Amino acid sequence: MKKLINDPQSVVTESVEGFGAAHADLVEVHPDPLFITRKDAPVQGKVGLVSGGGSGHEPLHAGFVGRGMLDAAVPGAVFTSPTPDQIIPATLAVDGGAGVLHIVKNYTGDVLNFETAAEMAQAEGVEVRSVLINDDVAVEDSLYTAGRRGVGGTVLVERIAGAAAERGDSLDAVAAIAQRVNDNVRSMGVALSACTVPHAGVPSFELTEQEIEIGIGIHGEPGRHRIAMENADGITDRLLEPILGDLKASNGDRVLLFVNGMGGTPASELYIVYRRARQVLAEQGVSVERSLVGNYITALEMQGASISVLKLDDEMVELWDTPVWTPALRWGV
Amino acid sequence: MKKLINDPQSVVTESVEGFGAAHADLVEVHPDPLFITRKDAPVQGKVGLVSGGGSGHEPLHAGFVGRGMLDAAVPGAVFTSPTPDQIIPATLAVDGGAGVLHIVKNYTGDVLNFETAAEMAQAEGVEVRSVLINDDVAVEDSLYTAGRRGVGGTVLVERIAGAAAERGDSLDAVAAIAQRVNDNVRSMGVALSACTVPHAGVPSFELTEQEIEIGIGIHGEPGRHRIAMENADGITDRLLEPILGDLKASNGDRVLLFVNGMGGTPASELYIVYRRARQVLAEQGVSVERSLVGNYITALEMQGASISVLKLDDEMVELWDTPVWTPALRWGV
Amino acid sequence: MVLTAQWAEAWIRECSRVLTENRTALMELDRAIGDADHGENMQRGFAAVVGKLDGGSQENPAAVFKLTAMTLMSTVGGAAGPLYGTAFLRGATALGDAAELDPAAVVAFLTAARDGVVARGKAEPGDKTMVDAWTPAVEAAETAQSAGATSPEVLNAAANAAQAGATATEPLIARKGRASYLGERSAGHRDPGAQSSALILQAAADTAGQQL
Amino acid sequence: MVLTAQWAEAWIRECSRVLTENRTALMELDRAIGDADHGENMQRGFAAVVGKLDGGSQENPAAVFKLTAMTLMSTVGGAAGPLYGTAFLRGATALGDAAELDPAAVVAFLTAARDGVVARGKAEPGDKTMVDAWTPAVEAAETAQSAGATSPEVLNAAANAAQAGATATEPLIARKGRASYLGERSAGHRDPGAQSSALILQAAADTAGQQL
Ligand SMILES: Nc1ncnc2c1ncn2[C@@H]1O[C@H](COP(=O)(O)OP(=O)(O)O)[C@@H](O)[C@H]1O
Ligand SMILES: Nc1ncnc2c1ncn2[C@@H]1O[C@H](COP(=O)(O)OP(=O)(O)O)[C@@H](O)[C@H]1O
Ligand SMILES: [Mg+2]
Ligand SMILES: [Mg+2]
Ligand SMILES: [Mg+2]
Ligand SMILES: [Mg+2]
Repeated sequence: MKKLINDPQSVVTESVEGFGAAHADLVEVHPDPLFITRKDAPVQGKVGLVSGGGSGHEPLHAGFVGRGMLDAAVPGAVFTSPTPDQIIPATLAVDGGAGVLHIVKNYTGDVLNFETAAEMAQAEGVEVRSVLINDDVAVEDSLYTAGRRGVGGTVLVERIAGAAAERGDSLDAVAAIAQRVNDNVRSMGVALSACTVPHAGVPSFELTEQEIEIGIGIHGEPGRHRIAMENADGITDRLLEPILGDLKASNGDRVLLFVNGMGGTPASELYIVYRRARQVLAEQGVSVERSLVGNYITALEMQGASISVLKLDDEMVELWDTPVWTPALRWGV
Repeated sequence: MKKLINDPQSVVTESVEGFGAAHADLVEVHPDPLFITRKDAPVQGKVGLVSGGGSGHEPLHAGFVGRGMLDAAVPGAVFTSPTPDQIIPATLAVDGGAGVLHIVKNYTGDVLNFETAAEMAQAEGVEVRSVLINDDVAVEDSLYTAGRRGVGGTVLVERIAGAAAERGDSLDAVAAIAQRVNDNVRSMGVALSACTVPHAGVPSFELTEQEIEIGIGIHGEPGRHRIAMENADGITDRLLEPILGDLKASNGDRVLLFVNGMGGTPASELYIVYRRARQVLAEQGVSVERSLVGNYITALEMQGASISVLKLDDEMVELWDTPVWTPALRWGV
Repeated sequence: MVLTAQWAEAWIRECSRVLTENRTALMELDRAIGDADHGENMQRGFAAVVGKLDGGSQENPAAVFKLTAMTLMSTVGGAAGPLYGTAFLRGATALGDAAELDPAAVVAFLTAARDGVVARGKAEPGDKTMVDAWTPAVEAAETAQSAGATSPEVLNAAANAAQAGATATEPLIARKGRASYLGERSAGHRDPGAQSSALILQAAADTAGQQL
Repeated sequence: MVLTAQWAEAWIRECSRVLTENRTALMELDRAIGDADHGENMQRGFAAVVGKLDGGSQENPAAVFKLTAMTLMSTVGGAAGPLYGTAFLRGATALGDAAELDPAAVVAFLTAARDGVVARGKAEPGDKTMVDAWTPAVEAAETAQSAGATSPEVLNAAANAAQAGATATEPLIARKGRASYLGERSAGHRDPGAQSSALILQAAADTAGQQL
């Protein structure tokens, strides 16, 4: 394992410290317990958005703190959900009187820690709602499992719900649109190589030169199945098929197409995947109205990509286009 | 070699095709000969900025085409400079009557191909100036060598000269500020792992688990020397020392600090490097006025980073802050 | 040993030692069917509890376990943090302010802890989680207590059953937690949380069995 | 063979064949001290020239070389593209509209080509570039021609000298091109452009030496 780090134990704190210094105009880092807020938090009268989870998925979530997106991000240790003692003060810090929405990726750890924190913040007098993101079609959803994971769709929920909060929507309304985005987005990923958790020091799984992992998660958890390496178009087709099947996207639908890099894949390759995804969507009469291509929700230095498709309605498009100003996503301002 | 590609021969064309589709609001792709222009090119009365070079450094250069930055980008094959038959039409396409500036990284191939193209474009009646970017302190500069390479500084030159062109500066003035930025920026990089050129199929060099390459270029060319792996702070110090020595940055200087990822390094690690670099600069009384952290000039999927330090003056800061709207760099609009 | 606050402290300190010793092994189990952090999480959490215990002695077992619960909750993270936190919190509550735990109190503690894990995580036996260590542990403890065993003996029965339960998770297909994403590919690996639970209960038995 | 336009075409086609055959070897040389693309660049360029030649026959050697020059310039890229482009362009210009190349014309072609490379790249002999193949080639060609050799013999002398020159780049420290970034670490590797130059001149000699 070769990484630009000093010590596996200090990766998160040092990285967040650098992040805070680089973006001091936008964010404020609260070191102990660790969380990051908008510089101008709490914004009076605005619903506060809090998200968080294990570290190692940068720029998610801290990179999305700012105007038109999150009010606070709560980073745990690498791939380990944060704890209530971080989530509670983050929630209190961004409550501008209109309540706080927790955006929680559906992992047992995230769910349990945010649940506890929400209860305790409520007890402190803050109104809290939660929305669970579970867009990963690689995982079977059933009452008898932990359900689908939250992956790429999280970025889209954070942006669109963030925009709704920024325009002054109520907590119920912001929660509703976050839920609507989640209900209309599906994702699936592929890994060409594994990532190495700093404190583990060995790759999270092993792939030969001939193998890829289809349906990979963002924590180096193994995926749906392992197959022989294929070309980019073939892989793209394999990712899109379950997405479009589950989303029931059909002729005339308008979508946002999000091709996300896992951290170790060059932008050029993401655009090759994007190219094919557009072709497939065009063949099905689905029109790509908005696009996002880049490393937005990663798994350390993993080589691979994920595709997310969000079925758009007019309001989502309108909200997507409003100004956003965060370290990792910015337009219109 | 596992890559999300279809065929090593079609990597550049397919990737640029996807890029063009994803950013159709901003850029236009001219497929044969291949070059990319601003959607609204030529902008009448504005100096046109053209850059280019081998592919594999994305988002450089195509990702920087747009308002306040480049008017055209000319991508060659992976790590191979483009040819005059691409550079000439790109130059003609963005001439709005005020002449065209070629921003050329100092590699023999880029220099020779842009030189030929400039001559021929001049012959077609376009006024052309060139500025050579040579900010890499890893390479010894002397009359008797090919001189220093152009690396991270290129991004800063493209932004600041692009801003000058956007505000209506003359060709001479744009060339002068581009030259001034180049004269005031120094860079140095490190590789933790090699990259693999698609058509070569094998890594460009070999590093053991214990070795890193200091002074790496952006083409997988070997660097200044190979040393045993160190921690992030130690590596940062090694990169900064020759930069600051050569730049003669001293107490009271204001700088832009640019920590760039080589393509395969997670953002979290770049921020750890950034953190240390700021510490070192602070110790020397140098104040970091602007920052840029991310993958902006890469070497495919190489793991590693580079640091660039630009000594700022008031005009550079002012130009840096003006609106820019390109696929990979955007603010103020 | 009589199961006083002193024992409770000794148990928790022993957990820290044992989990440090088993850090890599637990990471390896989690690497196979999860995200390779369980050993790290548990070590970090119990080290933090030890730090808290160093700050001054607690008046009764419940106080030790409450401190343990709160500290685990705020330092472990992941799924294990809230689950173990809840286990120790509910267990503590079941003890009231008893200064010494008799066999019935031990059973009450274990039962409340297990119920807490189930309440939080909604896993059933056979889902390949730590519940598969706690449930047989509770059952064995009940049986031992009914048969008139001492507190250390009850803990010993629980620990043995927990380890057997952890081992028995190997062939199971996970239906809760991160391993559930693997579906059938989760079979053939032991559940890391069940294993850490077994280690924790073994530490309880070991410290209880020591002469003082 | 008499060195007509037909020979010129045959030479260039042979270049394409030989460079394809040596693609990997040239990439390996470039990988060691450059950026691993020289073999790919040369193969791509000469394949493009062959495509152009397939479009119809050229009236004299100079026309073949001009087409070669323009095509290399627009398809090879990198350092080698403009350098080989200039070499063939200047060589062509030196030939005028001669239908057949006598020994003096061959020397004039090689000299102009070498001078073109030097004019563009500003490398001196010993800088570890293709100049280290071309310069001994020109000298050997002059010597052979003064001694009364035939055109094929002149090319043969040039090719042998070029290969010797390419081999002799191995111990050199590069001062131009990408290999110069390596400084002393460039010693111990053959220059890829010098090697491709030797292959190209060997192809000239081979095709010239064939019976027709
Ligand atoms: N719903 C659940 N109920 C009970 N135990 C669970 C549940 N989900 C996960 N676990 C336990 O947690 C363990 C994983 O803990 P850990 O690796 O620390 O957290 P994470 O899965 O968040 O990385 C699993 O091995 C399992 O025993
Ligand atoms: N200034 C120069 N003069 C002469 N030849 C040069 C010069 N620079 C580079 N070369 C030749 O070009 C070769 C490299 O070509 P190639 O790999 O195709 O281009 P690049 O270096 O741009 O990748 C070198 O091996 C060397 O022979
Ligand atoms: Mg975890
Ligand atoms: Mg090259
Ligand atoms: Mg885990
Ligand atoms: Mg090369």
